[in-house]
Amino acid sequence: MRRRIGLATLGRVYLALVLMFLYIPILVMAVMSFNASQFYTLPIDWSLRWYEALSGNSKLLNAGFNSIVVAVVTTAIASTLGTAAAIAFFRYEFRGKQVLQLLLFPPIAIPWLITGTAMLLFFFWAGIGRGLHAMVLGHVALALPYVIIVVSARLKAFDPDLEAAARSLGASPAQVVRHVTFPFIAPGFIAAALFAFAVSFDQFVISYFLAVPGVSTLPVEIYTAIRKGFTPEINAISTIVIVFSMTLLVGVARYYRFGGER
Amino acid sequence: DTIRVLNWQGYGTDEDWSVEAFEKKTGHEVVHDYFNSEQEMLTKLRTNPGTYDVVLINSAYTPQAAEEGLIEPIDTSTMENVEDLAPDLRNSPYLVIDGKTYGVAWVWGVTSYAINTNDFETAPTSIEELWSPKHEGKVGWRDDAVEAVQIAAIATGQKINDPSDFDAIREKLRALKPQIRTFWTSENEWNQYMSSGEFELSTYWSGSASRSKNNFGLPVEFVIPKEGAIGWLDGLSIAKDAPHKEAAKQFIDWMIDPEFYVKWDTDVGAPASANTKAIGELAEDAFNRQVMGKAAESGKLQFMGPIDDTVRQKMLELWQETKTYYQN
Amino acid sequence: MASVSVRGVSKLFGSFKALDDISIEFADGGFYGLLGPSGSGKTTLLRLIAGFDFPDSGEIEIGGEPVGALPAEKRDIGMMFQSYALFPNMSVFDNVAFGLMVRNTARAEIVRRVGEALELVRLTGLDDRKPHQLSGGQRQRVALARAIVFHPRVLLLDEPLSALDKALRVGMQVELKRIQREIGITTIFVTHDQEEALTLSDRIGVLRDGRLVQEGAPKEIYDRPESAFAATFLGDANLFRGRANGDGVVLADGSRMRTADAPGKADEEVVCAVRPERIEVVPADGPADGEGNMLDATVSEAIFAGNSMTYLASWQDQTVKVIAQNRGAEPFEAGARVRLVWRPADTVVVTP
Amino acid sequence: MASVSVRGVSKLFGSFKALDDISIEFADGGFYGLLGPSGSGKTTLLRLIAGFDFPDSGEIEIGGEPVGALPAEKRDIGMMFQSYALFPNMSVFDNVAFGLMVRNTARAEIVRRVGEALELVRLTGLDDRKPHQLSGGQRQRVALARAIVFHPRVLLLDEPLSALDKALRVGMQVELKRIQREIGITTIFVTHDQEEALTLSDRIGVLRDGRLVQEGAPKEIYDRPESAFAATFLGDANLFRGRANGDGVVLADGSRMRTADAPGKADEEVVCAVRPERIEVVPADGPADGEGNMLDATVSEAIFAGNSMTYLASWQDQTVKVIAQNRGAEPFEAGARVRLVWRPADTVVVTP
Amino acid sequence: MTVAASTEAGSSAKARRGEARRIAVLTGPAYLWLAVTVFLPISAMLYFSLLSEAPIAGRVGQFTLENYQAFFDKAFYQSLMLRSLRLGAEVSFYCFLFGFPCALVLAKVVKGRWREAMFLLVIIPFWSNALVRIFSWTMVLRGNGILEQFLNAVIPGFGGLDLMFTYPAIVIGLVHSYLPYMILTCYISLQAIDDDLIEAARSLGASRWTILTRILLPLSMPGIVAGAVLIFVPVIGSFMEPRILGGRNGTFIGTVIEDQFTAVFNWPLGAALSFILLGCVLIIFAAFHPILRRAAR
Ligand SMILES: Nc1ncnc2c1ncn2[C@@H]1O[C@H](COP(=O)(O)OP(=O)(O)OP(=O)(O)O)[C@@H](O)[C@H]1O
Ligand SMILES: Nc1ncnc2c1ncn2[C@@H]1O[C@H](COP(=O)(O)OP(=O)(O)OP(=O)(O)O)[C@@H](O)[C@H]1O
Ligand SMILES: [Mg+2]
Ligand SMILES: [Mg+2]
Repeated sequence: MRRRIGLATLGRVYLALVLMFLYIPILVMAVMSFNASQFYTLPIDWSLRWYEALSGNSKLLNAGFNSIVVAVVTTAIASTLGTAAAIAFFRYEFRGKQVLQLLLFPPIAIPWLITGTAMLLFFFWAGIGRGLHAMVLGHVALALPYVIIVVSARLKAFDPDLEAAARSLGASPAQVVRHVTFPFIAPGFIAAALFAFAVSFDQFVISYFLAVPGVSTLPVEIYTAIRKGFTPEINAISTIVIVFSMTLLVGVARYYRFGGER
Repeated sequence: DTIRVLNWQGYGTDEDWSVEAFEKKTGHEVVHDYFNSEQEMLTKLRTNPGTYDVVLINSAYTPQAAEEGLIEPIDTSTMENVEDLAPDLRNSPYLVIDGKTYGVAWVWGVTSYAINTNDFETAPTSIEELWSPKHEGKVGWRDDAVEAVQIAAIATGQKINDPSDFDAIREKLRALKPQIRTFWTSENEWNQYMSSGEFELSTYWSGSASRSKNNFGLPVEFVIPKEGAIGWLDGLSIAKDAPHKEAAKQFIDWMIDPEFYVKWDTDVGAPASANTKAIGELAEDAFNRQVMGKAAESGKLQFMGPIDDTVRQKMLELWQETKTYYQN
Repeated sequence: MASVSVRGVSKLFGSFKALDDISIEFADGGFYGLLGPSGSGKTTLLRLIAGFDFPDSGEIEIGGEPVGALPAEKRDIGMMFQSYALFPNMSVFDNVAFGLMVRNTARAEIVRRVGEALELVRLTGLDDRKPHQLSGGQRQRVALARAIVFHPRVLLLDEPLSALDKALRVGMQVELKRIQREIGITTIFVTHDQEEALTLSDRIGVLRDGRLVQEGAPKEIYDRPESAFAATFLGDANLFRGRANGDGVVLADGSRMRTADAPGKADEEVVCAVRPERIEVVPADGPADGEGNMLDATVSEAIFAGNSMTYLASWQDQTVKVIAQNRGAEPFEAGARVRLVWRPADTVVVTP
Repeated sequence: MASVSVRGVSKLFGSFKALDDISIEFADGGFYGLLGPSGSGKTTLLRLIAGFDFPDSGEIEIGGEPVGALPAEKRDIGMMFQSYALFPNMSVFDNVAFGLMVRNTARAEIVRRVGEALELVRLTGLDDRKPHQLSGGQRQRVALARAIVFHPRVLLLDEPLSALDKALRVGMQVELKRIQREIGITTIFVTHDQEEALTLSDRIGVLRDGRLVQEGAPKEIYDRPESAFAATFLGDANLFRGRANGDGVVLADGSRMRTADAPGKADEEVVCAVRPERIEVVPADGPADGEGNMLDATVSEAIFAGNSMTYLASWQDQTVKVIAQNRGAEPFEAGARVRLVWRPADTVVVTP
Repeated sequence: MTVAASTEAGSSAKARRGEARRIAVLTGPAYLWLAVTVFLPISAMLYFSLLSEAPIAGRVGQFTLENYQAFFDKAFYQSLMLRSLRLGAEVSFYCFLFGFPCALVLAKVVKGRWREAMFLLVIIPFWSNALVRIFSWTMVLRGNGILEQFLNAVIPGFGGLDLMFTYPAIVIGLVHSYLPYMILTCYISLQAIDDDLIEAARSLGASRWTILTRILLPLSMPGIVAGAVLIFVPVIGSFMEPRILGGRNGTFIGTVIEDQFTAVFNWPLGAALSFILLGCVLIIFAAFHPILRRAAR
């Protein structure tokens, strides 16, 4: 009901421009997947050749499937553990808290390459070995700082009295979280989960070190494919992934509001 | 059995038709795992003992792998095609250590540069072409310390495996500053840059150049300059405690089989085979038969050998320093 | 359902002493009013009892058991927050149902009891609204309903009715008292409404700067305030300074005033308090009653306040406040010379 | 500084009509009290005037100019929110200074005026606290100081003193009124405190369910309520139903009651209202005054309320409320037979 | 936070223990996980960084500080470090500059279903492969690429930009990759700001700009800081984007560290360089800590 149509409209236009910026490479990627030329030369020679090639490429498809599985599991674990830790940081004041918060930096500050090498060595030494399980182990660790930092940022705006109120009504700590704290941090949680998913789904380095031959993920396939030839097949599968996730998320959004109330 | 091969992706061993043919012939299946750098390959061998059967190792690294116990000596007596390998390659001191064969010579190639024939009327003959002001901002260069230093070593007339005058190399590399368009890291990238006209000429590998030409139809020609070029030899080795040694040996044997090689080189594009019989079966005008053959004879090639860790570190630092210098 | 004992409790915020060695007993099933100026520590005390904060020293017992280690959710206390603290993501119904839900009450029972509670606070029909769609007073009532619906053993109400209009407030007071009686919940409530405190409470505690200054039955505190502060804070009071003299006080101008109880040692400085409604305004030539206390003054202001008139009368350099019920008689006007009359029994000696 | 005219304003929330064709004039420099039950639309009206929401129909003028297109920040209106809406990131000082800062007031001037404002609301010394470190009443006072410190031309106060104790509230009322007089700010304030509304306001408007039911000077509304609602909402009232008859009313039991004004057409059903404090309780055998109205009743409850006693007396099947000032005389006890007496002039005919 | 702060002082020993248990239950799993998968392996790396050679495959390294010394001896390491820090700061800043208004519009202007839809649209590009995205950028940015063609179509005679293989190209690519972080973290903070506060500020006469700088920015500071951390930290260690988009201008500390691992087998030096990088990050955050703490309250 704002009367100031001017500024609001300007804002929407701006939003649209930013989205355009975000989608430039995505569009290029999608368009190129329909270009017959292997080296993305222009003008475009429309063709479905790379989709055909893709349908026969079980390796890439399997890798895509693995990626989704690993990313979903990672997201579930990382967002749960990370949110729990963020809530503890919000609720309690205790010795060592700052140290714990500082410890979130190494996983994001040290290049993944080094973390990956270190993980490989350590997992080998500890008998954890490689494989999808090892990837999940690694991905969760990388996603945790994102989740904790993002959820904490949201919690800064939370009124502790709401938790107090719920407790006075007899809610157990778990119930407080479930009915009061969580609904408030839901937007942060969702953002964190999306981050976690993205971190895992797009994670190359760690996966690369932790993949066993024959069982790899999409990014690993893409990276290793580079040497041979970065075929638009990869554009094709990336396009499919994007379209798929768009439909999925838009479907979810229809039935679930996570922009918060108000 | 299912054998596990560790190699660069798209480097011969994983050609679908070849794997199929091998399976039909021997009943063994082939699974691949890939690496993106030699260091990675070594790391994978170290951390996965008993996983791999066949591994491709640049002969410059074979002694190190052998010394670390990552690979096993190979009894080549049962391999049919070994006899046809060029003797100097087969008995390269990098592959045969203390009389034991740690790697079977597979293919060899040259690192030098390739040109976009559209930009040249006549092919250049000198390595100095890379430094020519004519190509300012149009030169491609691989972002690899050892290769960069070695090319500069050739341009300054030094030994590639242990250059003596690093200052000269530094100067030579710094002089490249105006020339370089960008660095490339993979064959695919190279092809893209070439096809989109970013490069007029660029450092490259002989085998890849023939792939670019044959497989992708790019207007590319490989140059072996008169000052010399870097030669390299890739061998196939058997990993320590390989689970399927026999099958591995059969696979290596298949890899040096002329039947495989001729198809690989003509249909896809390949480096030069170490198997003289295989080279002989190529078409008369094949690059690997003509140019490479001559290059091999001319003695212009300096083969890559093991590089001392301290020298390697020095090369890397020099290169990193140079790259820092390149920046505006 | 449970008594609450607060024993020597202090609470610091940094170096600021919000509560200072407070001890009170809240009897089982009692209705306890907590009064005090803004910032005197009322909310802080309730938070300690509820278990959201912990005292820096002292102990709290509920139902005879120390609760130092008992987390808030196990104390079975219903607290209504001054800021309401309604759950923004839940509807009115869900807010009220929360305490029942976490106790695993059957759905039908929840519906019934929430319905009752909403009826009690006159919000039937707003079940599905979210808190941000409610008016201030409606929010407050939701908070109240939420705190009482699950029949806690102790009920802490922080200004439960402050945002309500008079009519609604009185209605709520009656309901509150009824429920409290029926279920016997020990109730401690903070209020700034004098009348509310006096009419509802069994006992009243008056806080000031984190200390308990007086505690007792409403009438006791009202009629016999111990301190000038208590006298002026709970109800109005005119204070007269003078020196003790026998059963009375000698004021500055030499006139004598008789007091309810003999004021301390002779010649000691004392203060006595007289409630404005105990003073009668009569015309200046009205009859002088030898027994009563009496001052001649001038009306400086006459203020209409609905059911009563408030007169400010000047006597010496002091202003005396008098409240006269509006019975329709012609009020005195500003400037009128009047005589103020009251009984010695209404003159209470207090600490300054 | 500026008058405010509200003309035929309506406001819908979904299908719910929060304001229904409201028209009021707020005179320049006036002090206007807005009353009404919880949820009647008071806050909504203030929000429309402040410019946070826009009416679905009708118009608002400030200082004679329509403000439909004027954004809130250009209206120069100080608004105090019912929920305070203090900036949580700013100290008390910065909160109060905000309105001055955005007006580019010189630093020294800001310090001076904020200091004054904080003194006014008795918060000197808390300058550096953040809102979450304040008690409820302290927060409310910060909100008040913030709204007035920059001397807006119109001041909208939504229950500005509800969280304050009596003493502080009275102090604030005086200050508020003083400032408002000095600067002449047109002030519209919402309150639930009857006395506050009656003593402070120049005029009062009473809202009910989004409609303006009566508007006028306090004494006018109090003495001559137009409707039963207005009578009971502002102050207390006993309602008697009967049939018009000459200059009076005949009640159900056949007794006559004389009214202030003649009640409409003969034999029409009418309601008349009598304020409890206008009724005198006398012993059952008290003198019968032929002029006055009179009922014989039984005290059913006698409630102590500080400066007064409240009696509930049963008469027929109706309960009559009477307020008697506490003058120390022995009160009547429950069960006593009494006579209730009041003047015809205090019997006001109202619409039901 | 006051609740928690005061809890410390007075709670009885038992309540304290209960609290310690809850903290352990809540933070334990996450940190246990991190310990096993990151801290222990990284500690091994830290140990390697103090050796002359990585002690694997039968080699033995001597204890040495040489690897750290190298950073201080070789000026180019330091200049690369500065360059990386600058890149991190610039990318964070641009992300904030472009992302914050976007988050603001999302949180305060767009309503209802649209908001959810936009929110998702922001995150989805994230799910495509980073390398593929960067390659797409090369097609957009390169000479006579999509961008130049577009500009020339819109403004005839616009000419060439030649952005490819320049520092700005790296910044564009990185800003694109990390913009969603900033938008989302700012959004979740902005969305939690009560509209009442904005209205209060408006009634006090605050212009849009004042509301932005005095209310919205300070109150969303936790989100901004979180976003900046999540951008700054990975960007200074990034190597892929600079390599591909920067060409010969693409050398940063991240690429140098990568080289130590992939090109030469000098893990100790690579590890030492990354710990120096980590050290820089920590020093920077320590230096800004008072400001960040105040801002993020
Ligand atoms: N956003 C909304 N959506 C739906 N209904 C609303 C909304 N805001 C207010 N209302 C309703 O409009 C009516 C008027 O609300 P308003 O806040 O003006 O009441 P009020 O007179 O200020 O009451 P109180 O004294 O309790 O503060 C109430 O019944 C309320 O429930
Ligand atoms: N977190 C805090 N930090 C510092 N001081 C605080 C904090 N919380 C409360 N205080 C101070 O403690 C004192 C008591 O606060 P409390 O909330 O108990 O007052 P109150 O009696 O409830 O007042 P009100 O009637 O205004 O609500 C106040 O002076 C307040 O400023
Ligand atoms: Mg309080
Ligand atoms: Mg309201």
